[in-house]
Amino acid sequence: MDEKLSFFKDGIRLDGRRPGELRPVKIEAGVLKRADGSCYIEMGGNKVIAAVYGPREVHPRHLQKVSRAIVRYRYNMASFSVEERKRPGPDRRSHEVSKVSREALEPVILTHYFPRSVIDIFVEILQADAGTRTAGINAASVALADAGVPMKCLVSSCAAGKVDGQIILDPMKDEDNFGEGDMPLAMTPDGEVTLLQADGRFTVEETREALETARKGCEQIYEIQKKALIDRYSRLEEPEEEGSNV
Amino acid sequence: MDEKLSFFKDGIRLDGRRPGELRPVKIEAGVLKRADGSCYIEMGGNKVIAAVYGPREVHPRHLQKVSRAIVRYRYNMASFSVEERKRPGPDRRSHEVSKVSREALEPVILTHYFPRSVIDIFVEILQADAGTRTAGINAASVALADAGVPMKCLVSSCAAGKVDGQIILDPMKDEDNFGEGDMPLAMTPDGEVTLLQADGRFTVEETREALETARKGCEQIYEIQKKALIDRYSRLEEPEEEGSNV
Amino acid sequence: MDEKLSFFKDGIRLDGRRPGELRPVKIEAGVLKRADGSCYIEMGGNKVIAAVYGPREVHPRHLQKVSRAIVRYRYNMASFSVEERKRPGPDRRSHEVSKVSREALEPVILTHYFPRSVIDIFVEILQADAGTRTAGINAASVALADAGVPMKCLVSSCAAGKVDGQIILDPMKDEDNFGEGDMPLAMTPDGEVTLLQADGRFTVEETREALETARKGCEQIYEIQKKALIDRYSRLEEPEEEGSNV
Amino acid sequence: MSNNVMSEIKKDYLYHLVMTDERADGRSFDQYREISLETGVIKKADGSARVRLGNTQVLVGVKIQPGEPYSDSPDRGVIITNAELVPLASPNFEPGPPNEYGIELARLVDRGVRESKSIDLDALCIVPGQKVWILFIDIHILDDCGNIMDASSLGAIAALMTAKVPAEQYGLGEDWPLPVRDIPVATTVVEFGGVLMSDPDTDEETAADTKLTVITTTDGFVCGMQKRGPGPLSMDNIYRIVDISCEKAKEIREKFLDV
Amino acid sequence: MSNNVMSEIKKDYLYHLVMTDERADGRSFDQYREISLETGVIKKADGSARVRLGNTQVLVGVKIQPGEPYSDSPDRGVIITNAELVPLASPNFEPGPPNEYGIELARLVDRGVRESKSIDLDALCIVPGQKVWILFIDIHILDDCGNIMDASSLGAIAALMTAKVPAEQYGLGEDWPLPVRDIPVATTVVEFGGVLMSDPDTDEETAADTKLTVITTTDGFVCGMQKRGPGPLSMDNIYRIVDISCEKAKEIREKFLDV
Amino acid sequence: MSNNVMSEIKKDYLYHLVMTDERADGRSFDQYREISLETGVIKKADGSARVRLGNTQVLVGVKIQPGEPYSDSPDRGVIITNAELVPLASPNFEPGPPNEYGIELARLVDRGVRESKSIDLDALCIVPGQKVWILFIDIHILDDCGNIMDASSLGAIAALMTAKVPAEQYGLGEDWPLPVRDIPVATTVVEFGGVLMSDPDTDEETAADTKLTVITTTDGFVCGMQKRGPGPLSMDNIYRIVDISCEKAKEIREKFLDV
Repeated sequence: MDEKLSFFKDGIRLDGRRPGELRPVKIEAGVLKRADGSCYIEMGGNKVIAAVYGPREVHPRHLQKVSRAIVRYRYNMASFSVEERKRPGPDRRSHEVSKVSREALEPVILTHYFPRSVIDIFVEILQADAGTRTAGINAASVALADAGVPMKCLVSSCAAGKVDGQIILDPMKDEDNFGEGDMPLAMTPDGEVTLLQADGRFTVEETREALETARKGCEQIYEIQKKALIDRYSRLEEPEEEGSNV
Repeated sequence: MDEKLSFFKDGIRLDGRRPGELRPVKIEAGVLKRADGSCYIEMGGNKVIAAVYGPREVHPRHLQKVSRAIVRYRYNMASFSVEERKRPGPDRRSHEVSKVSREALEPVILTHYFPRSVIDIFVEILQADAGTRTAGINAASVALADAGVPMKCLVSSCAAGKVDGQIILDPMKDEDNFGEGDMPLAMTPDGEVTLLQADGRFTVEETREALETARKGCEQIYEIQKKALIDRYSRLEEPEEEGSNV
Repeated sequence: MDEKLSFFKDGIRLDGRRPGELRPVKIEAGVLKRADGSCYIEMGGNKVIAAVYGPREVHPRHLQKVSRAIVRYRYNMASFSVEERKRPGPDRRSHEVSKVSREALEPVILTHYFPRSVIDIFVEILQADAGTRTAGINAASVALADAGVPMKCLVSSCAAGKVDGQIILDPMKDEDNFGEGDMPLAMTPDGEVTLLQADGRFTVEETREALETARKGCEQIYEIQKKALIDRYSRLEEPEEEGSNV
Repeated sequence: MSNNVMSEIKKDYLYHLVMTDERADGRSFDQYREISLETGVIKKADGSARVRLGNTQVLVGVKIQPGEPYSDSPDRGVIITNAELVPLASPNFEPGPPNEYGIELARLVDRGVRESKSIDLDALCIVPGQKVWILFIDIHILDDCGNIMDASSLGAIAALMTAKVPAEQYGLGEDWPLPVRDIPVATTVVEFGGVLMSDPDTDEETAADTKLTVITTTDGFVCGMQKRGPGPLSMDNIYRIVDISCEKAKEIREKFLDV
Repeated sequence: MSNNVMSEIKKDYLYHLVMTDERADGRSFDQYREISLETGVIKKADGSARVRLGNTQVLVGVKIQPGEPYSDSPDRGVIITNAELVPLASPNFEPGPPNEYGIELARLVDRGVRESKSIDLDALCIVPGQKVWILFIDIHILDDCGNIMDASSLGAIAALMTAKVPAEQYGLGEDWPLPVRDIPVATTVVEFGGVLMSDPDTDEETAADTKLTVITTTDGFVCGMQKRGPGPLSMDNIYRIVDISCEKAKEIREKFLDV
Repeated sequence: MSNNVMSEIKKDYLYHLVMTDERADGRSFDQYREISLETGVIKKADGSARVRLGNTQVLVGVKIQPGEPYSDSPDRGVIITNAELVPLASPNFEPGPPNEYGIELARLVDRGVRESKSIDLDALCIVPGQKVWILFIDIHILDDCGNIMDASSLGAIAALMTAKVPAEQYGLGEDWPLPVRDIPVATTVVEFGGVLMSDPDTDEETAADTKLTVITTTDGFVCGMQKRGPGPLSMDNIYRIVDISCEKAKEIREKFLDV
């Protein structure tokens, strides 16, 4: 993108948002039958589905912990989720994303309730549009609740970015690719940070501003997560239909 | 191959066979010392060797079944067995062939006699010439008998094909590559089908004709398999020679 | 290298050595904190570090031997150790070197003292300059002693080579690449050979001469190994300093 | 253990239902679960389809990119089909490269497309011997509640029928719709307790250990068959399954693929 | 089991020390262990550095070779960073390809170099679209006694600062020093028992299950951050750690990197 | 356990035989088992040989294809040797890529061919720097009843001696016989109970834990040696084995390789 190109027009971003505004977020819990818990999320152009299995037996056995459940997190991009077809299977980036995402959720899971077991979290990126790791964490957090895994609280995640020297909330693809910085954050409702990454160039002052901006985004997402879970439980009351058209 | 080229000349195939005729088949049981059972087969230009080990202990342990033996089947092509050198090791095709071949033999093996154990079947394609999977199953079936593995009956396997709109038995390389369809079948002597695959274009009527044609091929192979086992047992009576020429 | 180019000038080799002379050797024991035993060696341009862990528990379990410890040896070249960057991880050559190096040390380790356990030897080639396997064995032998692993004796290793029809000791890179033969040897102080490899073209007579030449090299290296261990134990008496400069 | 016990009990239950001409979810033996099909669901893909078959969910994405032809067919496009049985979709799936079940599924879908000559590979040549369009058909299983084979096959052809060749992006002229010449449909039948059941759900798949999948073309040719699972089938049942499959494929094709 | 018991006892011990404002080795909370840095230690590499951070030892080698550019940046050099956590360096490391810890370490070092724009990738183009210099940064951990992150980052930038582009060897003119435009330094802080400790050793890393690594540029920009480990951090502590890190990075840069 | 007991009993038995100058199968200490050699057994290969050494069976196939030379020898053909110790051949072999035993075997056979300068690699250049003949020597073990090393080495050279360069198939002129300039032969001796035994069978290999393989050229040069197994050898025994090996290799060469 040319240096000349600006990321703002009259203070409004290329996709029509204000600096501190999230992209549209849609969350639905309980979208899969086989999984113990599941959640589908759309954040801007991201389409992500998360499933939780467990607590269940650990294989291989030597990974068991005597005093708590282990948590596994597998972030995986579908081959067709990105511009150029991605080879199936994990790459270095997805290993790192899986690690930091797991660490973003572990602090809120009451793992000591389930010694010797595993809680498996699977996140599939069906369509990617900047911010897949935060979308994944948001979905996984709801899927854990949907699975009935005991948690201290939900975790909500959102990034701040820097474009044209200004801090913005929830960068979209072009802002992420051609901007000056990206700072994904995950936190609990009471403000404990469970994921923090940054790359780009931020002054110390901008770092603080970006953290505050991302925090506000997380707070908004928290409300949407809660609503999705309420919807889920009200739906559970309704009878399920089953039929055939062939 | 040009459209003009015909697969028949005066009703006779390019290699001199009639439509319903098998290629020459040679089967010898008990060709390996280390294996518990073994068999060498030539079907046309195919040269295939099969070995059976077991019932024996399962490693890794978690694959054990408490009520029966598991069966493993490994179809492997030698690097030099095909026109262009093949990279050693399994590819997607060989994984699929191994799966359907295992399923072709499992129904006749009395696996419940040997809980917690494994019966390993290894099939090496030394030279390939269309029909390696059927040759492998024929050899494996005899090798199982040679190993003394309790079976309900033998399994015999043969393909039918379609060339120039006509159903033929046991396609050779050119008929397979340039023909209109291939349909490998495996069955027991009493007509239970244990393997069925097809690709190409068959009308429903041709499908039935191909199945009948392949069935007749299996019946002929069954006779050759039985003869190989009788030869094997009569040879077992004779003293083995051991010597040296250096 | 051109046929015309000679490996000798007035009986002296390209790097100034006489035919039966070793390159400078520097050995230091106890260079790592985490490992149970360790050793750093420089042999000519080779820079090699060895570490020993164990005897310790074996994982995976099925590798355990009921009557003795198993020995594992992992020879690994750093990516930057050679002229053209090496892809990380083992290749076929390093698998073979690991095997013969392990077999060079196993005969002197009293493995039956430690049933069901493992002694792990890790050798990292930081800079390679012909003779890395012999340097690795020399370092590993000292690291085993440093770790307190019970051994019958040390093992010392050195290669002989053949250039311009003459047997030489401890070939350096050009002598190895462009010479007529290489013969690495490892032996105990009482002359038992624990590693022997050769490639090139040696008459039977030259084979004997090369073996004798390599034997003499091993004897010299043995003295340097002993000295390094004596230094190590005298250093152990001294107090260790610990400080900070930031 | 308890798994074994449960599966025995389920099997008994299904068997008793069959004796009274019933299936657990009330369907008739040749009836499919409710099918829903959405196309164009993934904007980043050149073609895509989401299939629901009862609770089974499958997402298929098609990507079309320029690449090198195979040396034995230098003037023809390439089809590469892959299936990811991701552990999200079933407790029985494990992370890692496709195992034999995933490979078999992908190869069967691939054979359906290939053997029906559905795609005109000659039309996918860009520079003979050098550059052709590569068609990646990626099958992503989301929820395995039985019969992912038929769902995947349906998703694949639907994604192909709605796919565009993204020529513009590569400076190769205007985008054009991928030409699809035939519409292969796979249908799967299990034999259990002496009856033949179409579109098995998870429990039925487990109880009946053998399936026969038949793929048919628009003109009613059989272009692929595969027996799956370690049980035998009689010739008569094979004949009957071929007949049922032809009929069911026709229904599905007409109802969901606008033909 | 005994491992668990030992680690609990160690944790208690460290906790009691913290209560009396102490660390096990006598350092103040923001004090680094003794650092030593040697460059040019591997002649076969185009740049190299050996870092000692207390007993922690890390060797970094830089190799520079011509190769193909990425298709989305055809006129720019390529940086490839890899970390080998070889089993020689710690009983916790296992043979095999890098696990998530090795990958995270390599990617963090890589991001520091990349995001600080330390290397002028445009200057590493040889023939646009065809041939560029590939920079391999290989991190080899030799002894993990804690905080291999800071040691690796320091080793990487030191190796780059002393690296030469081996142009002559490839017939591409004279060798020239790799141009380094910024000096990113990573510093790591753990929170434990309510205090923030810089440069954790092995026991401190184990006891405090969360670290925050901050990478800063010569001008004091934050060019990378990463929380590592499964514990939470408060916003206030993040702010404090950013401040500590900036200061420590400046000290290290001035003392060891001649700035 | 029972395996251990059995192997101890076998070892004792063999040891007692040695004391009375005997081997289990009645051979003298330097006697080989019966050798049979068939060439041209695989039509799809450009050269092939099946070796029987007692009950040991090995099949070697040679494939010759055009390909790219190594960058450090742009005008020379390439030899790639691989050994598959497939699980069909022994209960001790496992599926998967070659382990260290398979790799050692392949590399030893390869060194014999290479170091004896048996193949004129210069003659295998097609277009300097661009295209050369690649020689694939693939060793397929069929039945491991001991000493697969000597059998593989014999099979490899026999396959090479009967191989044709398939030039016509690639439009590169007429087929021509692969020029073989030397005939390296590998012979293996074990030391057990104070005696040296040639051509060990499975039990002898297990009992005597060290082997020495010596590869010699037609002119009697030693072109390869490798001690295999975790036991020591005295210098004197090495000298004696070299002498035995030279003699045995000559016998095998004359009898089976028409020299």
